[in-house]
Amino acid sequence: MSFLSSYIYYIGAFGLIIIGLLVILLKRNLIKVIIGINLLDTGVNLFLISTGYLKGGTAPIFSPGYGAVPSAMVDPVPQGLVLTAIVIGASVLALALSLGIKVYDHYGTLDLDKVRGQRW
Amino acid sequence: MIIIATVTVFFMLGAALSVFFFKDLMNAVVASSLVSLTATVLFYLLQAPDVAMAEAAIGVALVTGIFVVAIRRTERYEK
Amino acid sequence: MNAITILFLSIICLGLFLSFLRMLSGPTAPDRAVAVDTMTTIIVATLVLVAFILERYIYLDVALVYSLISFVGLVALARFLEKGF
Amino acid sequence: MYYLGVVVTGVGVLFLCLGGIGLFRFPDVYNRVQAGTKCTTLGAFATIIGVGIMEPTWFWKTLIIALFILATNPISSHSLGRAAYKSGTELAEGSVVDMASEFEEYSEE
Amino acid sequence: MKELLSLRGLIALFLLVVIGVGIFSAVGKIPFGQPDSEVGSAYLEDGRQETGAANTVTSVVVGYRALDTLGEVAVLFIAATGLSTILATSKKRIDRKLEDASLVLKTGCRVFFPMILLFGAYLFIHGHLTPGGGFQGGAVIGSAFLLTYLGCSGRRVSRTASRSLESLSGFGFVFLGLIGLMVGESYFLSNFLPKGELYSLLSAGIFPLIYILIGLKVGAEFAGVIDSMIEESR
Repeated sequence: MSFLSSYIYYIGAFGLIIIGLLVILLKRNLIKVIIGINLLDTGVNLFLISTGYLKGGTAPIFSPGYGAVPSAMVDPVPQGLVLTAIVIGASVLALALSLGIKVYDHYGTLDLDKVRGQRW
Repeated sequence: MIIIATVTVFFMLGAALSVFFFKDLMNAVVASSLVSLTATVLFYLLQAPDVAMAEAAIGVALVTGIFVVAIRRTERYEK
Repeated sequence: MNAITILFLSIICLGLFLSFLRMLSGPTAPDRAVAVDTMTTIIVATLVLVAFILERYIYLDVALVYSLISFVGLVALARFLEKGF
Repeated sequence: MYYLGVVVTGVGVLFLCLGGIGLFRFPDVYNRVQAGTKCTTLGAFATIIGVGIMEPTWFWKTLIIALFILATNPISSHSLGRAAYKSGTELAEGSVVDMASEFEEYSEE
Repeated sequence: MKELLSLRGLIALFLLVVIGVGIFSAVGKIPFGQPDSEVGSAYLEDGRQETGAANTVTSVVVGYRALDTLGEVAVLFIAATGLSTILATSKKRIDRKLEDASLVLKTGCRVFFPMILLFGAYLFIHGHLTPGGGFQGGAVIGSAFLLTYLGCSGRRVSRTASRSLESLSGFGFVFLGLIGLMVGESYFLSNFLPKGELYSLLSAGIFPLIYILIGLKVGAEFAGVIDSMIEESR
């Protein structure tokens, strides 16, 4: 139980990263590859947040009725990093999907084996 | 707290694995929406409400909508 | 975090688990979408309950965003399935 | 006041679990829409209001969350049911009546 | 399952095992639950006195690391511009019969569109007091416009309005920074307005202004992205 309570978030983050890489490496459909990139993105964000967690800590927000001391708060720097990374990830995903739409217009298929030179 | 974190990680990994096996891309999009949903709960349990809010607004509504628009423009079934 | 809240969270986990099984095994795409819709509603209730356990008033904002926004993605899926937009 | 809140929250949690069971057991999409949205809407409403009763200073914000759930959940469930019918999902084996086919809007094909 | 058993699948699995062992041995030894970051604890200790914001994440994003945020907003702008440039050359147009939205969805769209906009504005105005801020508020506003495209078919976002709003907000961000360079403590984006009282709405100097500008910019970006993806690719 103590192992589980220490490492369950790391297990989730690494599992998500590995599954995302699996989808990116093995699937041939372009849109499914982009879904794999989305999964990988979420896994990396989850890992970054879980490195900043303090056991028994609370969110780094002071509020009037709640007397929290700064030494009992989680690290705010990874949260500020991930906050912008999520928004950037969404817009880059939209850019990738527009490239996929143009590939479909040009070749008539989404299968990366049939698009020349795009797959190993 | 550890009960609900364990169950949520289990759901998240199950939904992510099911993305690999679905042939219909709509089902894959629904599963990736579920991954975002559970990631929100994990961010919330890790005491990061700002990040949970961003993931909730973007992962569930906007990314799903953008994927659906792209699938409508191309083709729905793999193979 | 007393016995009553542990009981409540266990019951909620049972409901979540059954809807997750429906998400994995639903024969058509609308089945899976309905399962995700149900899980969304259950998770909003869970977020409010967890905010009560952690005793932070400001955490309720996340549940507010969730309850107001989460139907947009499902409406997008539904409009695609009926060949709408 | 605290015990009243516990009772209301308990009823809500029970309905959430019942929604999950119904979603798992019912035979086709239309029945699952009933179980998955009506039941969990009541469950989430009661749970959130119960938390507001347990902690009286939170009451107004929890009331707003509950009202949003009450207003947005029918829209998504209606859209999903309509999409399932329009995309040609079949009814279960023992269904006796299909009243939607009598309306012009749904029977055009 | 078929992909896993081919030669390509075996090579991919081998690569995956190598990558997994590498990642795990590199970062798996970070202890969970004990962050050892002096920067974070320094921000938490001094952040309230130095910036006047109750939300420390806000003071990290738009205070201590505001130049970083400016770069990320620029990345957003480049992504949105590239998307509309790529999709604007599309010639093929498919005309198909479209189903109309049902009455429930139309009414829901009309009722909820202003409420979601208002809620997004609440999120980025109160960003320095409660969780939330410009990025979250912008995403909420973007999903409100997505709902418009789904429900009320026929309404569109004006292209010039979204472009000019976006450009004006980006210009305002840089302009605030330049004013801080001239007036305040002579560095870019310095906090030159008075700090105010800690938990009140008018506090934290220029943070609410920057968050309002970021919120408008992100909302206009996402509305433009959705408009390009739906209308140009129809």
